Amino acid sequence: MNKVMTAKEAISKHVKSGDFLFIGGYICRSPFSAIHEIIRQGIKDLTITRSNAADDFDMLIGAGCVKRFIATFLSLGLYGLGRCYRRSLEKGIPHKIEVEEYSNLSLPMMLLAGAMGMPFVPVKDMVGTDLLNVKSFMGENKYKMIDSPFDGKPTLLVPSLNPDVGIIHVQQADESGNAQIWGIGGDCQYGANASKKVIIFCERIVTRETIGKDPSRTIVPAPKVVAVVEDPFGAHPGYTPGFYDTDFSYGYLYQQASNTEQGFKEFLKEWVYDIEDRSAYTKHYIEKLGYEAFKKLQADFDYGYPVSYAY
Amino acid sequence: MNKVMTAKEAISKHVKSGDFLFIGGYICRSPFSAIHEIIRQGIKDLTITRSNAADDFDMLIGAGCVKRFIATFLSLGLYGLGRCYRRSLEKGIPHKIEVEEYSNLSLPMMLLAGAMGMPFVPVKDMVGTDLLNVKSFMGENKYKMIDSPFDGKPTLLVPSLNPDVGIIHVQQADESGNAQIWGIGGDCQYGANASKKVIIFCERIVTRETIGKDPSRTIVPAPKVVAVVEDPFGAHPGYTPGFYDTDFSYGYLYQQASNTEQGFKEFLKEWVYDIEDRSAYTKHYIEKLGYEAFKKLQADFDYGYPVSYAY
Amino acid sequence: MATHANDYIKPELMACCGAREIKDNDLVIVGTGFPAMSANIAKYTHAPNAIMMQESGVIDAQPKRIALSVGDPCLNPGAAMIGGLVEIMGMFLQAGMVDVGFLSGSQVDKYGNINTTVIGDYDHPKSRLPGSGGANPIGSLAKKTLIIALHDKRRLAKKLDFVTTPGYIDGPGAREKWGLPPNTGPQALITNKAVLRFDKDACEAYLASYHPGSSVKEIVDATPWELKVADDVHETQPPTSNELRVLREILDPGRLISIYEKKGYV
Amino acid sequence: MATHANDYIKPELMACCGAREIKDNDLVIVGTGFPAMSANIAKYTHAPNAIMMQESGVIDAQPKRIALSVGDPCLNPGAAMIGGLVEIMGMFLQAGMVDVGFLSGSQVDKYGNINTTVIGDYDHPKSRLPGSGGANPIGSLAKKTLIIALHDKRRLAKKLDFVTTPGYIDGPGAREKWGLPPNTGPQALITNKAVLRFDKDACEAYLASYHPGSSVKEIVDATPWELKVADDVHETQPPTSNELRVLREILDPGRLISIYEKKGYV
Repeated sequence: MNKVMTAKEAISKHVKSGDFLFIGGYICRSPFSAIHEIIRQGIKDLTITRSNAADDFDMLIGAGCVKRFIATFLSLGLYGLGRCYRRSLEKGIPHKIEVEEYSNLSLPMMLLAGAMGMPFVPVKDMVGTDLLNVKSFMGENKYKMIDSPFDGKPTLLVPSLNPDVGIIHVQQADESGNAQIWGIGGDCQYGANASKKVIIFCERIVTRETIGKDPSRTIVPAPKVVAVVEDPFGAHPGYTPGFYDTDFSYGYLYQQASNTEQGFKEFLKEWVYDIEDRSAYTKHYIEKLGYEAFKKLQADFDYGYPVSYAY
Repeated sequence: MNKVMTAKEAISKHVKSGDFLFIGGYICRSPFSAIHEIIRQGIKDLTITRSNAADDFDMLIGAGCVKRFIATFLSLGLYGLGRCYRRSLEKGIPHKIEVEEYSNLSLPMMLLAGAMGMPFVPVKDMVGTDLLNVKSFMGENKYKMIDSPFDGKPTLLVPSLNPDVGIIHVQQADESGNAQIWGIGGDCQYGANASKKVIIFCERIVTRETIGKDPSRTIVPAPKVVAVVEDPFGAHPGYTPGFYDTDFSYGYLYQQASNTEQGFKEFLKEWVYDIEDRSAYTKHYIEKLGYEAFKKLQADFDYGYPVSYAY
Repeated sequence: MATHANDYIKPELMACCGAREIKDNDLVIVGTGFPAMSANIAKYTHAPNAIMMQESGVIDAQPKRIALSVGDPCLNPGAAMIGGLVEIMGMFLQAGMVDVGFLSGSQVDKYGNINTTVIGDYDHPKSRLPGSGGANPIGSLAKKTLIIALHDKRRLAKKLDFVTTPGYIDGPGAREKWGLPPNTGPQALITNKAVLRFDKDACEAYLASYHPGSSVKEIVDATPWELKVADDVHETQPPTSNELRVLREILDPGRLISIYEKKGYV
Repeated sequence: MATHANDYIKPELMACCGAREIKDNDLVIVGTGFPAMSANIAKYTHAPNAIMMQESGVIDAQPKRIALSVGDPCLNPGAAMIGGLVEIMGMFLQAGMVDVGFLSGSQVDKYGNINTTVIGDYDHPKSRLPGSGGANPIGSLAKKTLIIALHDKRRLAKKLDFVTTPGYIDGPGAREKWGLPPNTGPQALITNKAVLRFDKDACEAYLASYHPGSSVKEIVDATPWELKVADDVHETQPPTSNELRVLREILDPGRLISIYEKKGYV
């Protein structure tokens, strides 16, 4: 089934205000094209989750799209604390979001459990700390402590998560949504598969035959997928292995802009609201920052070896 | 660290009577070379596990190496019921093994839980059936039913497994044990990673640089591995994608031989006890069944595409 | 319009009966033999978007020969995704995404419970069978299970020696009580004589259609429980010529299916 | 014999202090900055078989430049294995295989508990920090944790505003009571003035060595709790010329480490 559509169509058709979204990426394959489209469409009251969030989540929060955040971490990495995140929690600008705190072990396991159809999963971290003392919108269901029925030891259980929509950016997918990656995975595979429907953004749409040449690379199979968007350079300023590098200079631009509420608004206007799609974004990038900067981001070629599945 | 050794060395050094072994494979990449070596070395009283066991487990049982079996299934597939398995359970030949019954959902999840350091894992199958009514050597710890602390629903918990040794056969590994596969996985990844130490059998030892050209293919990393054995054709009569096909004729040979206790003994003498290693096995195969039969098993070439991880 | 063929063997009819239970876009977990043939007949006829998977880890395989096991080499090249047991049994089946699962057994009772573990006493077996494998989780978690069995008073059993795989367990409300997912359970029991379906309320298999050459009386007599008969009981639709063409020309040119005749499917 | 260099900056000394805590064959979970440099110094000197991993999913990366994040592109080509968070945090850390983890924090108390969540009241924060990320599980489950902190009475705190990551929690027996694995917990607290180690019985950080240019008194005065001093307290061994060579010529030719001086590590 051909599920190819534009980012605009995919987001307007499958993401609505109030939804619970898993948005994958780990600097590696951040789905920025989707983030921008969500902001442009003025979608509100989202619950969002990912282990180790970064500039993309900061931007969604600053743009006022987010009501709740199932969180482990949010920072701009090299560029320090998330400015919009801080403004939201410290000053209520544009509004104060609700945060449920987990960790980079517990949250990935909750997504794994969601993907596997488990109701909950035992984890060994978080105990003895304030991560158990603060509870937000998940209330008493944030976790449960039980005595293990096997050995009586205190055991922490955390609930599985099943987001309404999972959004990830991958290297390649076919028209029906079989999605393949290589390189750093973050929590993409289980986050996407835990979701009730998945939107795949990709660098390249390839044929079903190409997918079938190396099916062990597929992390999300077509039956989970509702839309496929071909958006090259769609993870910029994050990177995609084999396609382009992280854009540290742009990261600095974002840090500087988001230092102030006004700066952030201007940044959004320039890079999101006044931009129609990824094609316009790429064009604006080249116009503003120069073709040399764009070209410098393009990945080197260093190819591995093909394998055969034949018998 | 160079962990390369012969099958003989790997088994004698790392497998001892009374151990609990995970032995991977699913017709795909059955570690027959290891199975034969275990039989040859007269290792006894093993507890063995895998989801969907086949001729290799039947052979281990018939050879008297096994005391206990954490099982989901054992058959010869196309060739019907496991003859040695039946003789053991129906007639106590060579002795009656103890069987703990699970399913192809529960057991893989118990291995996943073992690999992930979880104490137990909730599963949704087995309830309402005799799989819960029969308990063997795991006794009351075979499973526990609890009311979920989240929603009060009856929830089945099964314990994680951590075998003493995991043995798998893969397409390629480097000298330190980074092991890569493509194609059908069965429960190899989690079974091996759940084990306290892992022995890797492989078709080819490759350089660390080759591994690094496509690190997303690695399913067991070197720190888990204690021995690496290069045994081409080592999964025969099972298959290895990209290397050789399943040998259905040999499967028939085994079925016919194992129909009787005497026939099985003669088969073991010919193909295991009188054979020194995989090299002698391959030589004997060619002598006995002809080079054409051997050649026919060799896989076609149908290579996919290389990818680049560069930036 | 589909015309119906007369020259077919019983296993072919049974495979077609299975195919007709599959809807377009269904996700189907298949084994070998009948199930694989049924699912493929459906895919080549009325359900082109049905997707098949094998528990060993394969989704949407493109085999160039009939797969002789769920781990067969021919399932690898061309598949859409290959993982392992955890991906299929966990990420699809336990996650509630599998629409149709096929099962067979040495004993099946009126509630669609199945025994593939042991004939005789568990501790002192007359015949030790393979065990659950994927059967229990498929019977527990697939939305519809289709059961294939030989129709005699030994295979259709009043009481199983061992319940490996749950049908409706001990009747109405039992699946719910045990916490199995809503709207799951056996949908049809396809034998070499008839198609039995399951009454939603009684959870019991009743006669829906008798195969050409058989009769209601013969079937009732060959069933060990008091078999209820549908008001609209009718003859099973024979294979259409299109179904047979797909089966014989595309899926099984070597007519491997005929080995089921030797196994008693006549 | 290793000779000791005199011309080094404090962050270089701290990186070397971290490196010396790593043994050959250790599995080390690293972030960026100090931890990555410490682990690499160890690997190039006394611990050639130490293996590093990043929580994003990478084992034994072969970066050609200093990684600026744990998801940095340079971690991909040449790694031994790449999966995702579940593989590193689950299959290694929770499975009990990680020997050494590095942590830093905005507040650290005498039990080695760390705050990276919030300064001020949680609901009305003065400053919202990133949160746990991988810190809590590393502090919970790595066999040894090494903590990096600035040595002043604000960063070393009598009481944390929020306990993000467990050290010895509230003292002896607390980790055991909460079910954390045996023989885990903070091993050293490396500051810009000193190396503090943890007393096994009291679970409290004590002064083990003072960096050249500092003194026991200065350190005791800059510590908000009553700092115990080891009987064999001594000056921290300066970087050896070999350690410095590795750091400057191989690992960090661009001297990115000097940015830590601007962050107060002087």
